[in-house]
Amino acid sequence: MTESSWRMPRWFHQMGSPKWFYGFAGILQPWFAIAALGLLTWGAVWGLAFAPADYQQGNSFRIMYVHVPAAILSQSIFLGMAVAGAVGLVWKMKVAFMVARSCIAIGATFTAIALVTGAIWGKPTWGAYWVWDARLTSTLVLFFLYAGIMALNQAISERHIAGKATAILAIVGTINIPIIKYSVEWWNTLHQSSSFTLTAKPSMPADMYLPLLLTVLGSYCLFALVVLMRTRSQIVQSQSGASWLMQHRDITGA
Amino acid sequence: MSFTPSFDVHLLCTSALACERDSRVLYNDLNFVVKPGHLWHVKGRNGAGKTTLLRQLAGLHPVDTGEVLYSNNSIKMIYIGHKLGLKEQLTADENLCWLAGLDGSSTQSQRYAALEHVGLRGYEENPVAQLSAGQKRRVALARLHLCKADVWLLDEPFTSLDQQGIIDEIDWLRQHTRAGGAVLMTSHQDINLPNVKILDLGQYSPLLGECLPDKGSSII
Amino acid sequence: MSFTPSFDVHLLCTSALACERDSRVLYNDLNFVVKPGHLWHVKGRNGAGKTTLLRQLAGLHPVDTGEVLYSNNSIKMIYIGHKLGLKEQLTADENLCWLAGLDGSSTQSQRYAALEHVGLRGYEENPVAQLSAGQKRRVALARLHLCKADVWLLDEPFTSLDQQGIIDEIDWLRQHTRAGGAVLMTSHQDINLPNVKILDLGQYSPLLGECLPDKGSSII
Amino acid sequence: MIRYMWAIVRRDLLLVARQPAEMINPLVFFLLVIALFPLGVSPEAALLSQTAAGVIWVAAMLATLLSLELLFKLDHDDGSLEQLLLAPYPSWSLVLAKVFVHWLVSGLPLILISPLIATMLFLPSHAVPTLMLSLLIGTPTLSLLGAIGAALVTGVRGGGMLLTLLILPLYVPVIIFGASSVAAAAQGMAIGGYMALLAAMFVFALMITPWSAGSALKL
Amino acid sequence: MIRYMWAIVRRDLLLVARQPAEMINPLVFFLLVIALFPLGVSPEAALLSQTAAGVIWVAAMLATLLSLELLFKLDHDDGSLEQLLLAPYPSWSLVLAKVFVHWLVSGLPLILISPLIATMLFLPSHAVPTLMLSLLIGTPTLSLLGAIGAALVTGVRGGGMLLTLLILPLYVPVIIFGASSVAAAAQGMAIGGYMALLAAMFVFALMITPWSAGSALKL
Amino acid sequence: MYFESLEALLNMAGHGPYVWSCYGLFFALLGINVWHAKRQQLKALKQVKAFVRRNS
Ligand code: HEM
Ligand SMILES: Nc1ncnc2c1ncn2[C@@H]1O[C@H](COP(=O)(O)OP(=O)(O)OP(=O)(O)O)[C@@H](O)[C@H]1O
Ligand SMILES: Nc1ncnc2c1ncn2[C@@H]1O[C@H](COP(=O)(O)OP(=O)(O)OP(=O)(O)O)[C@@H](O)[C@H]1O
Ligand SMILES: [Mg+2]
Ligand SMILES: [Mg+2]
Repeated sequence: MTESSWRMPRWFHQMGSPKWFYGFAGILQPWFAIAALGLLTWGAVWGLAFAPADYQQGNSFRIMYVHVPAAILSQSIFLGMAVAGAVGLVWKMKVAFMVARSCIAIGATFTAIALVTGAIWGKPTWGAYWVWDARLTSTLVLFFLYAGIMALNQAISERHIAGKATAILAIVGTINIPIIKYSVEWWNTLHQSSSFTLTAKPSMPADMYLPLLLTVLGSYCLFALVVLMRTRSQIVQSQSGASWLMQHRDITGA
Repeated sequence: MSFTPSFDVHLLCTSALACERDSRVLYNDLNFVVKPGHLWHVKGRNGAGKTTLLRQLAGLHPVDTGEVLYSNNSIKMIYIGHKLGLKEQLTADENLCWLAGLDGSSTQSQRYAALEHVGLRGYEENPVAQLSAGQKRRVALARLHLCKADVWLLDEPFTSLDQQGIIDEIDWLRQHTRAGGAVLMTSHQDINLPNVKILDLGQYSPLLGECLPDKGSSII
Repeated sequence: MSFTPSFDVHLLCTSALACERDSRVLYNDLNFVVKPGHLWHVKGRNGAGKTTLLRQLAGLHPVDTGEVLYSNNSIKMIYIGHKLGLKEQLTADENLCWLAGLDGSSTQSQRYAALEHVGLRGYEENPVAQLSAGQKRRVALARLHLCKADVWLLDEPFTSLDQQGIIDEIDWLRQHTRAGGAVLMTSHQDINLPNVKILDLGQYSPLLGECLPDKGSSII
Repeated sequence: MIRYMWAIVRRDLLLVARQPAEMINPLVFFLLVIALFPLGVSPEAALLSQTAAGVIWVAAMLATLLSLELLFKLDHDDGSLEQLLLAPYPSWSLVLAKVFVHWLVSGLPLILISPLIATMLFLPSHAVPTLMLSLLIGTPTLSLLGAIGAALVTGVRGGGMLLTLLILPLYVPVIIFGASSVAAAAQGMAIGGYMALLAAMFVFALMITPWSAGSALKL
Repeated sequence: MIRYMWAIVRRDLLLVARQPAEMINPLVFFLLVIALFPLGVSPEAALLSQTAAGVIWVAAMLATLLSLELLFKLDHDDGSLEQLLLAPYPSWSLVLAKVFVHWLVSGLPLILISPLIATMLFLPSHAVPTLMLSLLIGTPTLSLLGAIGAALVTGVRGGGMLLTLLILPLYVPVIIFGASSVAAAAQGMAIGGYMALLAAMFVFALMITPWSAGSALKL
Repeated sequence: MYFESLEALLNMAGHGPYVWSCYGLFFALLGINVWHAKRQQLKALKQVKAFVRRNS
C-alpha cells in the first residue's frame, strides 16, 4: 500500500487484512471466553458472599462490584470505538470500522448497567433513585451518545457507509465527553443542590478491593470476546465469496 | 468552445475497474480510455451497472477494486444523473445561475441563450415545479451549453424528451465531441452517430458467485 | 382475466374536456371514447399536457372545463405515473403486497409470479432502494399482472426500461387489450402494434392567447 | 374497507419494523427534552417536582408533534399517497388507519415510560397513575388533531415548521387540562373533572379529524 | 472558493426569500414553546422569573434543532447536493456556507426577539444584555454542531428524530453555560467566565464541524 | 463466608433485593450480549454456506 500517506508497520497492515484478523480472532476467542467466565464468577462470588460489609453502607456496598466495572467499561469502550474509527479513517482499513461497529451494542449495555445499578444503589444510600448529580448526568448523556450511534447504524443500510458514520460520530463524541463532564460538574456545583457524594474511600481492605479488580478484568475480557465475535461475523458477511473464506474450515464444516 | 482541443492526450481511463454491490459482481476488469472526441455509449440491461459506472467515474461512488485515472487534476466534468439537481421553487434561470456559479459565473443573457437553445424560450421565469418532466430535463441539459467541460457524464439523458428533443441533443453531442470534448452516456435507445463507441457492460459481468479479489485495504 | 369482455360498451369518455395551467391553454374541446380493446397512445411535445390529461382521467387533477364520464362507478383503473409509489425500505414483494392489498388480496406465490413475469426473479426480497432505475419501474409494472383492472393509465411506462423490457411490455399491452381491457398511455417512442389509436395533443391546443370559456361552475 | 385499512396498518407497521429507530425516536426525544430541562433550569428537587407535570406534558406534545410531520409526507413524496387515494374507499378510513399506527408508535411508548420520567423529575408517586391515565386519553387526541395539520401541509416543502404553527393552538387545551390533572393529583385533589374534559376532547377530535384530514388530503 | 461559497449563500437566501414562511417558522416555534411553558407549568411571576433563563435557552435549542433537519436533506433529495459536491472545492467550504445561512435565518431572529421574550417571562431587565450576548455566541455554536448531525442523517429516511438524538448530547454544554450565564446575570454575578467558555466552545465547534460534516456528506 | 446462613446471604440485612437485582441485571444483560453475538455469527456462517451451496 505505497499510496498511503503514512507508512505503517507490516504487522499493522496485516492486522487490517480480514483474512488474518479472522484467523487470529478465532484463536483468541475461546481464551477470552474462559477468562471472562472465570474472572466474573470468581469476583462476583467473592464480592457477594465473602467480602466484608461496609461499615457505613452495609451490604448495599456489594453493588459496587458490578456498578464500578460497568461504569469504567462504559467510558473505555467509547474511547476504544473512537480509536478504532480513527484508525479506519486514516488508514482506510475496513476491519477497523467493523471493530468500531462491534463496540456499540456492548458499550451501550455497560452504560445501561451502570445507570440502572447506580440508580438501585442510590435508593438505600441516598433515599432516591435519581438525583441530578454531575456524574450521573454525564453518564446519562453518554448513554444518549451510544443510543444515537446505534440508531444511526440501524438507519443506514450500506455497511461501509455505516462504519464511516460511526467513526465520525464516535470521534466527535469522544472529544466532547470531557467537555460534557466538566460542564456538568461545574453546573452542579454552581447550583449546590445535592449534598450527596459518591463514597470515595482512599484505602480499602484487600478483601474489599480484590473482588473489584477481578470483576473489572473480567468485564474487559467479556468486552473483548463480544467484539471479536461480532467483528468476525461482519467479516464473514462482507467477504462471502472470497476464496480464503470459502476454503476456511468454518465454512467447509470440517 | 473556449479550450483548445488536443486530440492526442487521454482525458481519463480506467484500469481493471470492478464493482460489486450487495455481493453481486456488476462488472469486472474494465479497461477503457476516454480521449478527446470520443463518444462512449454505455449499454447493458436493467441493473447491469451503468449508473454505478458513471457515478464511479464522477467520483460519487467509492472505487474499491481497480482504479480511475484522470489526465490531470483540473479536468472538468459535468454529471447529470437520474436526479436532476434542480430546486423546484426557483425559476429555470435562477437554477442555471447557481449551477453555473459552482465553477464559473454567467450573465443573464448567456443563461437565456442556453435556455433558448434547449427550447425553453418563454419559460425562463417559470418555477421549475411548474414545468413538465421533459421541460425539467431540458433545464438540466441547458447547463451543458453554459459551462464548458471536457467530459460529459450523462445518465439516460433522453429520458422524457420528445422526439425533436432527442434529435437536437444528439446534435449537441456531435458538436461537443467535434470540438474536442468527450461524452460518456447511457441510454436504452440507439444513437445515430457514425463514431459512437459501444461499451457493453453485459460482456464484463463475471459469472454469478465469482468474487473480486480482496486487496486488504479499501478506499472508501 | 377474470372479467368477461363486452366490447360494445364504452369504459370512459370525455366531453369537451379542456385544461388550462398557469394561463396557458393546454388542450381544448377534447372528445374521445375509450372502449374495451382500445389502446390510446397520447402524443405531444414536452409540456403538451399528456401527464395532466392522464391525471384528470384518473381523478387526481381537477376537471374545470368539460367532463370525464365513466361507464359506471365500479370501473377499475390503475394509474402509474412518473412517481412510482414504492416504499424504498420495503422489498419488492412487500411493496406489491400492499399495493395489491388496496383493492383485493394476493398470495405470495401470485406476487412472485408477477415479479418473475417482469424479469425480477431473484430480486423479490431486495429492498427497492437497492434496485436500479429500470428495476424499480419493473416492480411498479408488476402490479398490472397482479390486480385486474379495466383501464390502465400509464405515463411514460417505457422510461428506463431496456430494449427487451420494452418489447415485453408492448406484448402485455396487446394481451390486455385483446382480453377486453383498455390502455391509455403516453410515450415519446412509437408503439409497434397494429391497432394503436393516436391522440395527438398538438392538434387540440388552441392558438396561444385564445382563452377557455368560463363556465362559472367547476367540478373539483 | 376493513381490508383496506388493514393493508395500510400492516404496511406502516412493517415500515416501522424495518427501521426500529423510527419507533424509539419519539421516545428518546421525549427523554432528552426532559433531561435537558433540569440541566437548563435547575436540578433542585423542590422546583422540579413542582414543574414536573407541565414539563412532562409539554415534552410529550413536542415529541408527538415532531413525529407527525412525516405522517403523510413520506407517502406523498414517493407517490404512494396517490395510490392510496385512488383506491375505491373513503379517505377518512385512510386517515384513521394512519393515525392509529402513529399513536401506537409514538404515543404508547411515552405512556409506558412515563413512570420512569416521573421519578426522575421527583413527581410524587401517588400522581403517577393519573399521569398515565391522562396521557392515555390525551396522546390519541394529540395524534388525531395533529393529523389535520399533517394533511394540510402535505406536499408543502419544509412543512414541519408550518405544521407546528397550525397545530399548536389546537393543542393548548389538551396541554392545560392534562397538566392540571396531574398537578391536581400531586396535591391530592380530585381529578374526575379533568378526565371528563380530556375524554370530551378526545371524542371531539375523533369526530372532526377523519373528515377534515380526509378532505385536506384530497386537495 | 469564495465565489463557490457565495453562490451557495446566494442560492439559499433566494430559496428562503421565495418561501418566507421558512424564515419565521423557527421564530414562531420558539415563541410557542415559551408561551406553552407558563400554560403547562404555572403562570406565577416568581416561578417564571426563576426558570426564565433555562426555558429560553431550551426553547432556542429546540427551534435550532428542528430547522436543522432540512439543512442538507432537501439538497440531497433533489440531487443538488451531488452537484455541489462535484464542484472542485473542498466540502468544508460547502458546510460553512450552508451553516452561515442557517444561522442567519434561524439564529439571528431569535436573538432579535429575545428581549420581548425576556419580558414575557419576567426576566430581570438587567440580565437582558447578557441573554442577547450569550445567544449571539451560543446560537452559531448550535448551528455548527448541529450541522454534523444533519450531514450524518442526510439520505436517511425520517432522519429528523435521529438528528435530535445524535445532536442533543453535544448541545448539553452549550445549554448549561448559556443558561447559567443568564441566571448569573439575573442574580447580579459576574459573567466573564461563562462568556469565555461559550466563546471557547464556539471556536471548538468551528474547528471540528467543517471537517466532520464535510466528510459525513461525502459518505 | 461473611454470612452465617443462606438466608442471611439472600436477605443481606434488608439490602438483598437491591443487591441481587443488580447482579441479576449485570449477568442477564451481558449474557444476552454474548448470546446475540453468537447468534449473529451462526447466522452469517449459515448465509455463506447457503451461498456456497447455491453456486456450486
Ligand atoms: C444512576 C446512578 C449512578 C451512575 C450513573 C453512576 C456512575 C458512575 C461513574 C460514571 C463512575 C466512574 C467510574 C470510573 O471511571 O472510575 C462511578 C464510580 C463509582 N460509583 Fe457510581 N454512579 C451512580 C450511582 C452510584 C451510587 C448510588 C453509589 C454509592 C453510593 C455509587 C458509587 C460509586 C463508587 C464507589 C464508584 C467508584 C469510585 C471511583 O473509583 O472513582 N455510584 N459511578
Ligand atoms: N443502493 C444500492 N445498494 C445495493 N445495490 C444496489 C444499490 N443501487 C443499485 N444496486 C444494484 O446495483 C446494480 C446496478 O445498478 P445500476 O443502477 O447501476 O443499474 P443500471 O445499469 O443503471 O440499470 P438501469 O438501466 O435500470 O438504470 C443493480 O443490480 C442493483 O440491484
Ligand atoms: N404544477 C404546475 N403548475 C402550473 N403549471 C404546470 C404544473 N405542472 C405542469 N405545468 C405546465 O403544464 C404543462 C403540461 O405539463 P405536463 O406535465 O402535463 O406535460 P407533458 O405533456 O406530460 O410533458 P412531458 O412530455 O415533458 O412529460 C406544461 O407546460 C407545464 O409548464
Ligand atoms: Mg441507471
Ligand atoms: Mg409528463
